[in-house]
Amino acid sequence: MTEKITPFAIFWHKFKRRYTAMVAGVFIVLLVLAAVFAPVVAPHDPFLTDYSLSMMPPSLSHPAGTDLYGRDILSRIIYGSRISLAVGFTSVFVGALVGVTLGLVSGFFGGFLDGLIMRTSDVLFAFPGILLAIAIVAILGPGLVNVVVAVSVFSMPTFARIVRGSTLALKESLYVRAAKSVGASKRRIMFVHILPGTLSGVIIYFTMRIGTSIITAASLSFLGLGAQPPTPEWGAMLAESRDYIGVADHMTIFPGIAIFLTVLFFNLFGDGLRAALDPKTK
Amino acid sequence: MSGGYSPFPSAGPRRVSSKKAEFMLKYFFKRCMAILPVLFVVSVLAFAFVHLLPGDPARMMAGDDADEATIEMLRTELGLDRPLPVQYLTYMGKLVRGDLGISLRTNLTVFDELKLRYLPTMYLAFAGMAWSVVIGIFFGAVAAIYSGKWQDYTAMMVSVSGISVPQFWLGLLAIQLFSVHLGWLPVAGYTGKFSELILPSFTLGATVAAIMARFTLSAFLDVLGEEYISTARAKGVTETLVMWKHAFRNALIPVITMVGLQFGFLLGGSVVVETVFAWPGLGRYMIEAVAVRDYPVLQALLLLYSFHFVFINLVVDMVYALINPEIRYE
Amino acid sequence: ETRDIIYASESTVKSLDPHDTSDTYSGAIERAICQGLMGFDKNLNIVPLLAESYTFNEAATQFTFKLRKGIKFHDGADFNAHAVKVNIERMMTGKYKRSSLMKPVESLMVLDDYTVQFNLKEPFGAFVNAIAHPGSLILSPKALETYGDEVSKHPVGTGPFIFDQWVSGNFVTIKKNPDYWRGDVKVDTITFRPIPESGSRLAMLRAGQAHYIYPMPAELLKIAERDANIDIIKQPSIIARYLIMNTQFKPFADIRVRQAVNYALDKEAIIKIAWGGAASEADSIIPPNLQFYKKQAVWPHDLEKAKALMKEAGYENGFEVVFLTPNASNRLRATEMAQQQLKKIGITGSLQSMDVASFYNKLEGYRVDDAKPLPFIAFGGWSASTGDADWGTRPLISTEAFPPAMSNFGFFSDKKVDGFITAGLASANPDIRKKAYADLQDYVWDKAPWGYLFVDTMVAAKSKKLKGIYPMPDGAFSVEEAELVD
Amino acid sequence: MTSRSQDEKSPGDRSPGLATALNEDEILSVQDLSLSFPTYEGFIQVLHKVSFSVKKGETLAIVGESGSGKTVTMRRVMHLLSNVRTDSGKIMLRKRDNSVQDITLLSKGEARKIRGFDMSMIFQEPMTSLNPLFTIGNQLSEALLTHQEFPRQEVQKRVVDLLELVRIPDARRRFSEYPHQMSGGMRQRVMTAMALACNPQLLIADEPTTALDVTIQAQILALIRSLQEKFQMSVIFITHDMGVVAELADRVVVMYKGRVVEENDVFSIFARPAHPYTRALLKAVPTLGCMRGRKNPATLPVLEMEKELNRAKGEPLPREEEIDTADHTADPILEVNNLFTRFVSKKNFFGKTTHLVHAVEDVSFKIYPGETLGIVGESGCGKSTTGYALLKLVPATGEVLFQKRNVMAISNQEMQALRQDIQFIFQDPFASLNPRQTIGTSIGEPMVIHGIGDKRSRQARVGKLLERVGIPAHHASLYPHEFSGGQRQRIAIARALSTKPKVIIADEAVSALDVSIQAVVLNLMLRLQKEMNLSYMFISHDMAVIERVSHRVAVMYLGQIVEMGTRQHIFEDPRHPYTRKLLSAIPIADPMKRTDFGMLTGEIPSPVRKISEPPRKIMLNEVTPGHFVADLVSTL
Ligand SMILES: Nc1ncnc2c1ncn2[C@@H]1O[C@H](COP(=O)(O)OP(=O)(O)OP(=O)(O)O)[C@@H](O)[C@H]1O
Ligand SMILES: Nc1ncnc2c1ncn2[C@@H]1O[C@H](COP(=O)(O)OP(=O)(O)OP(=O)(O)O)[C@@H](O)[C@H]1O
Ligand SMILES: [Mg+2]
Ligand SMILES: [Mg+2]
Repeated sequence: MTEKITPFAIFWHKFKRRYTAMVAGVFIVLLVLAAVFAPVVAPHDPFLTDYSLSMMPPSLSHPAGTDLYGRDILSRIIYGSRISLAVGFTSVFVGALVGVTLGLVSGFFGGFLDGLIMRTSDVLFAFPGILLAIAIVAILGPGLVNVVVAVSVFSMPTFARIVRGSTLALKESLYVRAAKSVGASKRRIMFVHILPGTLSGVIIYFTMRIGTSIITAASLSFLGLGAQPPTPEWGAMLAESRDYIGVADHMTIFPGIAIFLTVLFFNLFGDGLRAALDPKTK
Repeated sequence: MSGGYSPFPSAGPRRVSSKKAEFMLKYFFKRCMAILPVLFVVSVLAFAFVHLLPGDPARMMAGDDADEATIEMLRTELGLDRPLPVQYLTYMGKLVRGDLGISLRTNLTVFDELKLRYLPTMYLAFAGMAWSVVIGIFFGAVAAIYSGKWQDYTAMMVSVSGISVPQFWLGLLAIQLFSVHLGWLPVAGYTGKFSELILPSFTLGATVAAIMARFTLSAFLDVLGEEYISTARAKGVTETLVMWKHAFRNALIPVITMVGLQFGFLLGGSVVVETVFAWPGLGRYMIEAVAVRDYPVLQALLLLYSFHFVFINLVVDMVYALINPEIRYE
Repeated sequence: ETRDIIYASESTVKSLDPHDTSDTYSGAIERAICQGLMGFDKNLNIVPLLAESYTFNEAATQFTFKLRKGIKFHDGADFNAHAVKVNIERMMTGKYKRSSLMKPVESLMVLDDYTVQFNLKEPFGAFVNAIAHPGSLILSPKALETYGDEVSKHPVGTGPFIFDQWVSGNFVTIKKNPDYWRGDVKVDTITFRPIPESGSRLAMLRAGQAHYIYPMPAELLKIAERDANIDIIKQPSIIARYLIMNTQFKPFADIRVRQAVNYALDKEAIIKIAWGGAASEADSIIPPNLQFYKKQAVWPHDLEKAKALMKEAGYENGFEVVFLTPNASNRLRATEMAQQQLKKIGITGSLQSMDVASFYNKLEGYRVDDAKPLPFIAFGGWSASTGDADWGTRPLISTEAFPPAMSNFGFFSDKKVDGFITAGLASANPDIRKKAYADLQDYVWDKAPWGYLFVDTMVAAKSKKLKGIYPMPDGAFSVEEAELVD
Repeated sequence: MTSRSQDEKSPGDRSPGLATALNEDEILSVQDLSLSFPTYEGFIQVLHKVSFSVKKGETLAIVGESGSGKTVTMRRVMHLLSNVRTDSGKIMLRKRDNSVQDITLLSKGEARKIRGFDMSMIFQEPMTSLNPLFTIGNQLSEALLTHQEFPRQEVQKRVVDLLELVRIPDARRRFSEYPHQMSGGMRQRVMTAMALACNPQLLIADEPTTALDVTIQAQILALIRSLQEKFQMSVIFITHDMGVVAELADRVVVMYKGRVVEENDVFSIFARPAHPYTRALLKAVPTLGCMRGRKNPATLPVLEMEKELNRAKGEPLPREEEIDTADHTADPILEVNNLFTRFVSKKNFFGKTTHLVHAVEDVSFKIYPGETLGIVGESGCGKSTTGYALLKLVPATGEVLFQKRNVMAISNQEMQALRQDIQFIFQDPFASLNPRQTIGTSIGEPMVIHGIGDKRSRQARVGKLLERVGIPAHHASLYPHEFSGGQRQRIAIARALSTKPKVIIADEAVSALDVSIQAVVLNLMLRLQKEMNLSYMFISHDMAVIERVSHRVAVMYLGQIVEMGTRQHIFEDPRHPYTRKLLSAIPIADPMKRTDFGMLTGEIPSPVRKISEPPRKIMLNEVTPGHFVADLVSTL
C-alpha cells in the first residue's frame, strides 16, 4: 500500500468502520462525563429522601421515577455510574497490573517461576470467579473496597495468561533475538521489546473485562456482599428493587438498563478494538 | 478411534488406533500428574480458608450460646490446638476417607448434604452448557459465515447482549415473562421435572453462550483464512461442505478447550442463578453456608468446585487429543 | 384423586429433630408431625394436647401432668409416661439446641403410666410455656431407640401428619395420618418448598404452583390483593423490632439521648415503606400477644422535642455511630430509614449490613467493659417463642443477660427492672406474675432502653381453595385443619 | 467465500458476442483483466488489463516479483477471490466438452463445478494446504467424488492409484494417514494428486516449490514435468525463480506491477529479453556456475530495478566489483573448534530425555579477516544453530576463539563487550525489527546498550548509517512497516554496523527477498565488506548466492560439515556425494540446459536421534590443500 500510514491511522480506519464500536465509544465517553460531572448533570440530590414520593413512577421531574424513599432514581443512576465505573476500572486495573507483571515474568523466565505462577493461576481459575469473590468478601467483610479486591483477584489470572502467551511467542521472535544478539539486557528485552508487544491483547481484554467486573460487582451487591446503603450502586439498587417487581417496575428496569447498556457498550467497544488491532481483519 | 470422517469404515489398518490408545493412556497419566499440584494447592487453600476467616473457628462452630468449656472441648476435638501442618494432614486423611465433616447447621454429614445437592447443580450446569454450546456455536458460525453482513451483526449483537445482562436480572425478568405472564414454565424450585430446568439453565447459559459465540467466530474466521479452505474450494467442493466439513470442524477444536474453561464460569454463575430460581443445588447451599458460617460446608464446596473444574478440563483435554490428530502420538 | 398441598416458604428446613431445632420454620413442620404435652392455639394461648390437664404447686417448683390415654405414635408405639420420660431425659442431657428448655428441671417422676411430675430446681413460673414450646415435642421412644440422633431424618410423632420425605436443601413432604386421634385429616400430602426470592414465591402462588406462601412479601401486597384467587392472611405476631444502643456508653448512657432517638424515629413511615405496612407501632416493651402485656402510650414522632433533648444532653451538633443490620432486605430498609431519620438530629454514620451470623457475631463481640470508640445502633428483633412475658424481657434487658450469656446487646442495666423480672418468675400464680410484669412495663417504657420500633404483622397468602392453614403469632403455622375445597 | 462483488463489473467494458473468442489450440485466455481490491483509500487496482493465453499441452510460466499480481490473477481464474471487483476483462476457458465459456460470467455454483474438474490448482504452502483433521484418503476421495460418481470400492483403488502416480511410497498405508504425519514434499505431492484427481485439462501451480528444499523442489519439478508429458495437460506455473522457469516452461509471461510486460517462448525470453524489467530480472539472478574460474566474490552487475527500468538503451551496465579482502595469511579472526549443540527432543514419562536433536555436531572452522565463509545445507542441518552458538544465543559446548579469546569461557560482562564485535543479520527483515520502535531507535539501540557516544552523536551516526545503506537519514523517525522488504533488510544491516563490528553472521540475510532486491542487498553487503574489511559468516541454502559471495564454503549435513574448501573447490571440484547432490538439484537458469533430476530421491533425514545412538563422527580428509572432504565411509 501507500507509505506513510501510521499504525494509529490503520487502527482508526478499521475502528471507525465498526459503527457499533463507535457508538459504544461515544456512549462510554458520555458516561464518563456524566460520572465526572454528576453534581451538574443529576437533576436531584441522590440522597434526598421524601417519603411522600415513595416509588413514584417516571414523571417529568423524575424521569426514571423515585425509589422507596422518594429519592430520584435518575440522579442515583448518574451518581452510581461513578461507583460502577470506578469499581470496574480499578479492579480490572489492579488485576491487569498484577496479572501482566506475573505473566511477563512467567513467560520470560520460564522454569520454576513459570510453573509456580501458572499453577497458582490454574488454582485461581479452578475456583469459579464469583465463588472466589464470595470467599474473599466473606474473609474481608462486605464493602466496595473488598469487592474491588475480590474482582481484581479473579481477573488477574486471565491477564497473566494472555501476557504469558504473547511473551512466549515474542520471546522467540526474531527481533527479540536480534536485541539479544546485540547484547540487550534481560530487563531491556522484557520492558522495551516484549511488554509493548503484549499490550494490544491486554487492552482488548481490559475493556471487555470492565464490563464483566461491573456485573460481578453488581452480583455481589445483589447477594448482599457489595456496596452498602445509601451508596447508589447499580447492583445494590437492583437488589433493593427486586422485592418490588410487579409493583414498581421502574425501580428495577432503569438500573438494570444502566448496567446492561454500560456493559454492552464496553463489550462492543472491546470488540471494535479487537477487530481494529487484529492484523487479520481489513 | 481417530476423529476423521472416512467414507470407508473398514479402510486402513488398525495399527494406528491401538497406538493412539496407548498414547491416550500415557497422555492421560501425564495430565493427571500435572493436575496433582493444582489439587494440592486447592486443598491447602480450602483448608486455610477457615483459618483465614475472622474469629475463632471453634467459637463459631460452637454456636451462639456455648460456654468457654464447650468451646475448649470443641477446640481439642477439632484438633485446633495442634500445629497447622498436623491439622492439614489430619484434614487430608479424613478427606481421603470421604469424611468431609459435619454441617454445623444441620448436623448432617457434609458428604450427605453435598450428595443431595450435587445432581441438581450438575443438571443445571450441563443443561446450561448445552444451551451455551448450541446457541454460542450457532451464532458464532453464522457470524463468521456471513462475516460483515447483517446476519453477522445481528448474531454478534444478540450474543454480546448475553454477556451484558446480569444473570440475576435476566432470571428475574425471565420468570416474570415466561412463568407469571405467560404461565408456560414453572416459576422456581426443582423437584425433578424437566420443565423446571429450562429457565434456570437458559439464564445460566446465556452469558457463556455469548462467550462461546465470540470465540467460535474468531476461531472460524481464523480457519476460513487457512490455505486448506482454498484447497477445498479449488477441488470444487460445495460451499456448504466447505463450511460445515472443512471449516466448522477445525474451528471447533479451539472451541472445545473453551468449553472446559467456561465450565468454571458456569459453576460460578450457578450461585446466582440458583438463588434466583430457588434451585436446591450447591450454589445456593454455598450462599446459605456463607450466611451462617457453616465452615465445613464451605471448605467442602470449595474443594468440590475446583475439583470439578480440574476434572472437566482433564476430560476436555482428552477429547481434544482424541479429535485433533495433530497431537503427536508416535 | 389425591389432595396435595404445596407450601412455599422463605426458609429451608434445617432439622426435623424437635429437640435439636432452633428455627421456627422447622419447628412448625415438626408440630405437624409431633405433639407436645401442651400446645398453643391460634392466639398463642396454652392449651392441653397430649396432656389432659396439669397441676402445680404454689412455689412454682412442681408441675404434674395427666396424660391422655389411647394415643399411638405413627410407628405403633404407645404414648404414655415412659415415652415422656425418654423424651424429657433426652433433652436433659444438655446436648441439644433446645435442652435449655429443661434446664430448670431437677428430676422427672413417673407417678403412673399416665401421670408425670416435673420437679424444678427453683421456682419457674413460665414452665408450662416451656412444655408447650415446639422444642418439647414428644418423639416416639421406639424411633429414638432405632435411629438415635438420626431421628432428625426420621421424625415419628403422634401428630396429624406422618413424615414422608426430606430432601435436604430442597423439600419436605408429610402425608396424612389416617389414624389421627383428634379426627380426620382432610388432605393427603403437604410439601414444604423453600423459595427464598419473595417475588418468585408470590409468582408461584399466582401461577397455581403453590397453595400457601409465607411470608407473603408485604411489598407485593398490592399485586396479591388484585388477584381474585388469592386470600391474604394477616395476623399480629409476637416479634418485636427495635434499635439496640449501647446504654453503658456515652452518648447513649444519657437517657435524654435515647429518648431523643425515640422521638426522632418516624415509625409510621418505617412500617409503611420498609415493612410494606405489615406491622404495628410498638406500644410496650413486649408485643400485645405475649402473656401479661400491658399497653403504653406510643412514642410520638416529634423532631423538635428530639432536637431539644439532644441539645440538653450536650449533643447539639450530633455524633457519629455505626449502623449494623442483617442483610435481609426489609431489615436493611428499616435500618436505612433509621439512618435517614436520625441524621436529622445529628446522629450520622455509615451502615454495615451483613449476614445474620456475622451480625450476631459482631454484637456478641462487644463487651460491657470494652472501650469501643464508635457507638453503634443495631437493628434488633426478638420472638419470645414461649409466648411468655418473661422470655420477652429477661434475655433482653436484664443485667444477667449481658452477652455472651444472653441477648442484652445494649447492656441495659437497671436494678428495678431486674427486680420486676425476678418477681415475675417467683410464682406460677398468674395474678402475681401479671402485677410484676405490669410494673415492669410501666417502669421501663420511659427509660427507653431501645429505639422502639414495631411489632410485626405476619402476612401469608393462600389460594382461595385452601382452608384451615393459618399462621401463628410466633411465626409458625398450623396445618392440622388444612383442607382443599373446590 | 466468493462474494457477489465478483460479478459486479462495469458492463461497458465487456464486448458481447465474443464468447467464443478462443483459438482452437488454446485452453485458457485471459483478456484485458483488471481487478481492484477495497482498501483504506477506496478501491485500489491491482491488475491492469492483463492478457495472456495458454495452449493445449503447454507449460506457461508466470514470473514476476512479489506483489506483481500473479496469485491474484490465478485465483480470479479459479473464482477463489472474495470481495474483489472485476473492472474489465474476460477469462475464456475451453471446457472438457470443448465448449468455451467466459468464466467471469459464471455464478458461484457454476464456477464450483469447473473447479477441480476442468482446471485445478496447487498452492504454495504445502504445510497448510491440507486439512489437518481428515486423512489423506478422505481428502483425495472428496476430490474424486465431488465431480464424479464412483462405486465405493473403486474410490479407494483410484485414490491409491493417484498416490502412486505422484510417487508416494507405500500408498496403501498413507491412505489412512493424516497430513501432519507427512513431510512437506509428500504433502505437496498429495496436493498434486488431488489436483489431478479428475484429470483436469489445466493445472495451475502457484509457486508449488518455493517453500521446499532444493532437493525436494527438484523432485516435485520432475514430477510435474513427467505428469504434464503423460497427460498432455496444460500447466500454468507461477514462480519467481528464473531457474525453475528455464527448467519447465514452454512459454513465459512476465508480470510487473499488475501488468503483463512481456510474453514470449522461453528461449526467446532468456536469449533476447525485450522488456527492461525482464532483463533486470535475468541479470539479478545469481546463476550457478557463472563465477567459474574466479577466485574472489564479486558484486552483481545490477543496481536497483527502478534505475534499470529508466536506463537509456545502450548505456553500459555497472561493472562487477571484485571483493578481494580476505587475508588468509593473518591469524583467523574467528576460530571454532568442536562445537556442539544438542536440543532435547523428547522426554519419557519420568522427564528423562530419550531423544536429542543433534543440531550442531562437532563443527570446526576458521574465518579470516575480510573473508566470507559461506555455509550451505538443507533445511534443519544446523546452519542457524551454528550461528547462534557462536554468540551463545543457544547452549553450546566447544571452543569459539574470537581474536584468540575463548567466547565460551568468558564472563557475561566480557561477552557483552564482545557482542559489539560480532553482529547478526537475520533472515526475515519483517520480523527482525521491533514493529513498535522507529528504525532510528532500532539502529541506535546497540549503541545505547553498549554506552557508545551521547544522544546527539548517536543520532548523527544513525543518520550516517542510514545513508550508507541507501536510505535518507530523515527516515529515521519512521516505523518498519513503512518500508519495503529490501529497505528493511538494509535497515537491519545498518543496525548490525552501528557498533562497528568485525564479524557479521548473516543468517539467510537475503533469502526472503525478491531476486532484484536480493541483488541490491548482496551488493551492499559486499561493498561494505570491502570498505570496512568485515568478515562474514554467510549462511544460505541457495547455492548460487553462496557461490557469488563466498571466499570459502562449508557444506553442512545433519549438523556436521561434510565438505569445506575454497569456493572453487566446492563448486568446481565437488568431492562429497552430498555436495554433488545439492548442486545437481539446482535448476539452471538456462532453458538450453535442462537438468535430469533423476538421481534425486528420498527425504531429508532427521537430526533427531535416540540418546543411546549418537551420530557417527565424520572425519574430514584434506584432499588438496585447504579442501576438506568427509570420509565417505563415515558418512554413507
Ligand atoms: N485480498 C486482498 N485485498 C487487498 N489487496 C490484495 C488482496 N490480495 C492481494 N492483494 C494485493 O494485490 C497485489 C498482488 O498480489 P499477489 O498475491 O497476486 O502477488 P504475487 O505476484 O502472487 O506475489 P508473491 O510472489 O508475493 O506471491 C499485491 O499488491 C497485494 O497486496
Ligand atoms: N530451540 C530448539 N529446540 C529444539 N530443536 C531445535 C531448536 N532450534 C533448532 N532446533 C532443531 O535443530 C535442527 C537444526 O536447526 P537450524 O535452525 O540450525 O537449521 P537450519 O540449517 O538453519 O535450517 P533452516 O534452513 O530451515 O533455517 C533442526 O532439526 C531444528 O528443528
Ligand atoms: Mg503469490
Ligand atoms: Mg535457519
